[in-house]
Amino acid sequence: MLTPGRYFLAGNIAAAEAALIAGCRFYAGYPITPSSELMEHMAKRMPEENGVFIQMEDELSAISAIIGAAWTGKKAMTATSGPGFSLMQENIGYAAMTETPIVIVDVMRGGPSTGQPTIVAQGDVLQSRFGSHGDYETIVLAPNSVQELFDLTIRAFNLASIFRNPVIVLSDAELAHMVEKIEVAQKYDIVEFNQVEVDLVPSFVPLGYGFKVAVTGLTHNFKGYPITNDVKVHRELVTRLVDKIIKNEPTISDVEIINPEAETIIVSYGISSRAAYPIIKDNKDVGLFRPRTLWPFPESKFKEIVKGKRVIILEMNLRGYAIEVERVGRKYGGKDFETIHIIGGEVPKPSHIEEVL
Amino acid sequence: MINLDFESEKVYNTGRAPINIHAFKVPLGKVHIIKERCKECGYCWTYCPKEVLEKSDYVNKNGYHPPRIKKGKESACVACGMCEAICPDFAIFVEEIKNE
Amino acid sequence: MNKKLIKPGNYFMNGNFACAEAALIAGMNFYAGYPITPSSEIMERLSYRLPQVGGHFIEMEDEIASMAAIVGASNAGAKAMTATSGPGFSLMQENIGLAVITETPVVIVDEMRGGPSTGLPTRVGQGDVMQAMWGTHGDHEAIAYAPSSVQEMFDLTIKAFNTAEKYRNPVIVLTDQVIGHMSERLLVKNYEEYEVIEREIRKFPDPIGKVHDFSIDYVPMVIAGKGFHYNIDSLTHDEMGYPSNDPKIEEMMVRHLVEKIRKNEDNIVEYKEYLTDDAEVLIIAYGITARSSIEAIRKLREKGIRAGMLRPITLWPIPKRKIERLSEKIHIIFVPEINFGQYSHAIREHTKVPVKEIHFPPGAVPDPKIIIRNIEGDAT
Amino acid sequence: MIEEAIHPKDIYLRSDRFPHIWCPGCGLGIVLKSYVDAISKLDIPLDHHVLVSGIGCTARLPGYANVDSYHTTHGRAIPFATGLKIVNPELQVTVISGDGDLFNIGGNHIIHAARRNMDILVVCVNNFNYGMTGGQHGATTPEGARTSTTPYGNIEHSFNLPYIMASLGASYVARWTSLHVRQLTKSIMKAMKMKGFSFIEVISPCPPNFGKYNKFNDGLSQMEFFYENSVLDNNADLSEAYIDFSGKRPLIVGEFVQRIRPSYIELERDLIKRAMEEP
Amino acid sequence: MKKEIRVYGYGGQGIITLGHLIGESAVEDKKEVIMTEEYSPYITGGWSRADLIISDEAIDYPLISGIDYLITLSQEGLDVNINEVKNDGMIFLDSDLVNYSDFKGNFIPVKAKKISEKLGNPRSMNMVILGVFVSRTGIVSKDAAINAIKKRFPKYADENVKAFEVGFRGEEY
Amino acid sequence: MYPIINKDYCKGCNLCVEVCPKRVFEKGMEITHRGYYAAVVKYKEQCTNFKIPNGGKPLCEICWLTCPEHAIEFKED
Amino acid sequence: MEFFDFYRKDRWPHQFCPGCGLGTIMNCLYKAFNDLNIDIDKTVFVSGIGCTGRVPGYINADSLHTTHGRAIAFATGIKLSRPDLNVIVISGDGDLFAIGGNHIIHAARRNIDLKVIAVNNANYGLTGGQMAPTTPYNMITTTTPYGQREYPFALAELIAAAGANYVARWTTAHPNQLVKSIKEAMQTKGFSFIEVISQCPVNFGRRNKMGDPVFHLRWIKDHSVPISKMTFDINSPYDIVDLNTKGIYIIGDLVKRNRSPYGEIEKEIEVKGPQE
Repeated sequence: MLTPGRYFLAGNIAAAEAALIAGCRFYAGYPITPSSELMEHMAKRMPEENGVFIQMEDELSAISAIIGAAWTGKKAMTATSGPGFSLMQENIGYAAMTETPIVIVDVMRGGPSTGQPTIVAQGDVLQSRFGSHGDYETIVLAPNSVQELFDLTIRAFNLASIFRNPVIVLSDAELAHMVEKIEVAQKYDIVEFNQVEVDLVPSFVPLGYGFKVAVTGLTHNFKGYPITNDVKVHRELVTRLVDKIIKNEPTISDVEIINPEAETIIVSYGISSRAAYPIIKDNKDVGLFRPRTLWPFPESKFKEIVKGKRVIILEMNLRGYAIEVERVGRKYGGKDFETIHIIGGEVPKPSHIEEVL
Repeated sequence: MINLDFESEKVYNTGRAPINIHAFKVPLGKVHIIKERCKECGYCWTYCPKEVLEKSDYVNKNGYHPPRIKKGKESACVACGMCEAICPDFAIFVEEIKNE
Repeated sequence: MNKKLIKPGNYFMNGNFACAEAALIAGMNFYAGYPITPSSEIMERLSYRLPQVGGHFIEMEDEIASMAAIVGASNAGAKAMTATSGPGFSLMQENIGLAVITETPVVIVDEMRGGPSTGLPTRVGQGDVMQAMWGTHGDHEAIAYAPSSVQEMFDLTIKAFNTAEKYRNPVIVLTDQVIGHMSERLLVKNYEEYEVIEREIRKFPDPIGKVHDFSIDYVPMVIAGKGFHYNIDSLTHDEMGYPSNDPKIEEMMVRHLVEKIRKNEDNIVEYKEYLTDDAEVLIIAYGITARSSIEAIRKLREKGIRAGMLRPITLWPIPKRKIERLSEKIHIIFVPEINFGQYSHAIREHTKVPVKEIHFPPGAVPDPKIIIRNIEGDAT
Repeated sequence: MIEEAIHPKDIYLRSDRFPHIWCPGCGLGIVLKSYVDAISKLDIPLDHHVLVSGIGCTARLPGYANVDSYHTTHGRAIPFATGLKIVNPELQVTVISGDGDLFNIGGNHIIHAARRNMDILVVCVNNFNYGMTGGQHGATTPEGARTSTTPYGNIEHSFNLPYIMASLGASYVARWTSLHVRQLTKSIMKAMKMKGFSFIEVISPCPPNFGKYNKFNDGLSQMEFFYENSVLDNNADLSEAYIDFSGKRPLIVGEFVQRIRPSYIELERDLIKRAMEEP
Repeated sequence: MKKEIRVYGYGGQGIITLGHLIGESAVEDKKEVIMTEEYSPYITGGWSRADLIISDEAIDYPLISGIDYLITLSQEGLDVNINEVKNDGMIFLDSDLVNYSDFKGNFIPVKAKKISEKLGNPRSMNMVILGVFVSRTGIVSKDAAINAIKKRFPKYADENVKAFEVGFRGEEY
Repeated sequence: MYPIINKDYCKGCNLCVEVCPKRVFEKGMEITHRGYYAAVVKYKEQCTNFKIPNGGKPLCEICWLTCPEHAIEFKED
Repeated sequence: MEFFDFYRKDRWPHQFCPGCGLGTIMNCLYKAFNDLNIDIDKTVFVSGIGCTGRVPGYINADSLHTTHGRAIAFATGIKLSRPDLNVIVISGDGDLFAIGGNHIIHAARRNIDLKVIAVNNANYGLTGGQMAPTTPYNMITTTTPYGQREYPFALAELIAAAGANYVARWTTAHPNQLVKSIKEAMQTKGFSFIEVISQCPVNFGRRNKMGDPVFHLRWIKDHSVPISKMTFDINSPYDIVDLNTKGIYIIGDLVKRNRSPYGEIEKEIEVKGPQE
């Protein structure tokens, strides 16, 4: 594992190393540009750390395998990109339903369909929340630098262990291949399963220890037995699954706020948010609200600053996080909402924001 | 266009008559090289049964050395077509010279 | 018209059968599917009926293959359809993207059931509403119809085929388990009364000279085996269909895919209003929930609350102009849904009026009493 | 004697897109050559040829052939082709895709198409790894081989593609290397003329990825290996026809299966006829 | 007039078919009708039920709010649904399969299983019940019901109509 | 030791009647409370296990193995 | 171990249809486990969706009921991270071979130490009897009202070709042999696969004049031929394919071999490039 100190690493490698530090000992994946390097690095490093690496036959089986491994009490993760992420949707729902702690790194690329494998985009933001059918909640983290990708990957494992929920790290093609200086701290807080007790989250009972666990993706009662003819059981189960994330939103959500008093607030996340810093530095009238946790929406943090303000949303898609920002912003008295959409693989520049300002 | 007949192949394989070598004329081929398509994989000069081709000094716009005809082998080509068949880049083809 | 089609008249039929029969009237001649409760009956019906009208029916190995097969069939000139439900719809997402980027008209019937994951196979849900729009990665615009009766299931299936052909885009019929399994009176009109848009296929030699045209909304489709020799690509492609790495071309292509729907939104959007003329309270409901809401409105009016309802027939694109216009005179909007708040997110974008969500857990048809109780609490 | 000229096969190619994207020494160009050679010699109208592919290096091949071509999503080329073929049985649908596309992510579709005896020709170009994404291992990577995701040598067994296809009842099964150009061309022609599911595996060099990791410095040395180790055996026991690169086992090539039984299209036509006659 | 009907029993007894026939007959009678059905995921042995609303006006809310007529072919059907039956409601049941001695209500016991077996086809049990139902309630006409049966079972119309007639006449074999 | 049929479990499939080599079982005529005709043990003395005393292991067991409902048990005399 | 130590008594009686073969297979599973005295606490049962997918729900051990078709992939994850556990996949033909066909051939190729029991009832029973890839030629199901016109899978032969260590096929009409086969599979290292032909009288049988479970069982018995009596060479798969098409099931142990399981491949296999 990386010893504390300074390194010059690409985003994909940093994410892989962070996972190892967080205690990830099972990786299953399938190659896809631009996330392949993460897998290649894992192929080399996992055996060295006495972990398991397997390359599966497709993305469907990759996520299935990590859910299976997570049920034996291992911390497990996979990484993928656009089309692979679409294939994983069904089993993300399964992980949410069975409350399996897993981590998925989605390296966003241009879409739809096979689209542009090597260019950057942020088109999967709503997919990461709504992509699987039915009602569920995910925790989605969006780093904007390699250092943050490193830190948030560790946090992703911790959140997964605490809330027993799939956690998605939304990296992107730019971040994955960008090489930056990172600092590895002396010590990281690593949360093991059942270490932290949170309301509405039952304790995690792994397979293979004689507990006779019954796991099913069907609606199930507290024993794990499928109950498909009782509406009440379903109501209780799904309500709890949703509430355990929504009610804990203040503790999960993590944002960066600069110039909170400013009249105009830029809302941006991930790699596109880096365009905002030069502007804020020069201009104290413009503020930045950057969610590091995209989902659940950091409502408790956003409502404090949004009232009466002009909000500019900057992202690399044609329709995405803006709808959620507008929804919550309007609710708490935000005034004007404008969206800057940038697609085609160009990382937003400060000039894009200046035009609107 | 040819018609494929599975049966004829069998016949061909079983009963083969000796060839009258004097009745056959060795065909003569002309090699055309499209230099800008070449990627210097080396298949043509390796698998040419008559060893007609070799690597040249010319550098095309992508930085590869296309093949050339060896000195003194200008009329050695028998138009077997192996170089044409094995070239992955459609950069070489053979024309059979039909003059008597 | 083919004699084997359903005869005009009155029927007592469930939604799934109605959907299958409607597809035949719309000229569907290729179906690929995989059985999944509760949409299996569509497939079973078509396995019997489709060969009778000379169409092709195939049961594929999974939903991924079904979706890929109908995109393929449509590219060979067939009107193609598949039907599925929750988990199957999740599996189809990737190839819905393929249909979007290759501009292939197909129809997908998604019968929503309780989720997430395997969830409640035999019970109703409305949890796939956002998935229909956001399920596949990358930018695109979805078209989704939400029928709320068997009659509408029939009519909208035909319409879905027409819309798909008109805009060369996949169209989703987003229905739910109750509509699919509910039997109702169905009136089949004379065939002449149904508008069926036949596909415009480009004639060879090609007058346009390129496979796509990003400057206009509709280009007649190129199908296989006619001599065009074009490349159809799932990668970002230029107008000749060749893959390209140029960000400019990516932007042009995606803009074209999105704009061809957005520009024509007014032609696509459909909705129905109930007692909205003098309404102060507006309910926005779709599918089976709309029927509970009408019952609720009737009772609310008896109590003196002036309630009205807007029922979006096209969930996507959202009837935003209508919502904006209605928001001028009403005080509050209620959105009852069989999920934990999905469509309400989309509505909030287009109104300044407070939007209250009424959540129903998957599993049962919403009880009008709960809708009434929620509205009474806030409206008075 | 050397002069610039137009290649005789250019009319079957989208020559404006040349040179193609493949690396020097890649066998894909040879497969493309065999394909256009075959269609130029057959009496099937050029307009009836359709090429379908998935994702990968091989999947870019249809983009270079001047026929109707479809580049679909990863692994889904076969169901896409199934749809095309059922709707318009006149088409000669050929799927040319890589081993990763056809047998890893699309493994399910190919076994089902073979089971149905669907009337398509599948040419699987097997280069033992995922070339396009940087050389990861796949289901066909031989035991012990190194790739970017098997840095310690592959610990998985590999698929024996002709054996699987034969066990499913495919109508035509053959295996060639990209060195066997003429046999490959002939094989493609024969398969196109046959009814039912035809499968041709083409073993192909991948010098910058698979070759680099496994001490084959360039395409030539991999070709050299094929030249030295391949053995033609049409009646081989397929269960023994595994490939490894240790040199201990011969590389068995040949036309292994040719069987005639009604194809899906014929059976379906019969069914529709029966159904339409029913009152 | 609006009547709400529930048919309940084990999967495999023809519950959904019975519901469908009632609905089909109502359509023949030019009435508005809606039927929702539900069953456990198991084909036979699990419970299954069909709910119908027959009305002269358009029906908005598709579910039933109380039961005018309950047809039950399993004990569970009576135990679960007895509280929802309206005061003047009627309960049709097979007295061999359902024990109703602990309950109060307007019961119409039919030995449908025995009768259908004597007629030679145990599957026609639901036809016998349908016959009794039509004759006792009159909510749909007899002709409509017979037409519906013929439409539904073109091959086996005769024996099903026969079973229906037996039920309609209220005879006991 | 001889077989008995648990009427709470039996669903009347009659597979025991089919598979028993000694024809111990016979189709039943009585409806159980779940609506099935449970099979009955007609000739228990024909069963191969009939003479096995307490604690002995059943010999044939084919009915036990085949019964999908676990409705057949062996009882001591 | 008593029967109801192995199965969850609070969920009994199970909800399978009368005469369903799954109950027979459950008995055989219990008997094999009981005879071998396997520690049930160290055993995980994994299943997909379908009637058969519900079986692990009745077993009183760790059970994982997964999404449709992915049971093998889940099991792979469990086995790799906990190699000390016995991982048994019990699922239906539709689940394992239609939607999950890819995962099972890959697991067999890897020769990973899983025990797979595929219950082949020739249709999708849970959803109402649609055509499955195993439906014999010309049989009628709800989606093949004119008779099945695709060729069925030869499941066991395919898995043998994909590289499994132990492959067998039995039917519910051969419960004693099935017990023996399960025992054999449990003791084999590497991928073990048992196909069990089972009756589905309600969905498959009823449409093919075998509505009575007794008839269906008789049909299965009549259509199964022991492999010892076959006169052809089993190494040639073509003949087997043809027989399978005709709806004849070859029963017995098809393959018993000793390829090294996943993770234990001989280290000496080294790729030797010509440069060396």
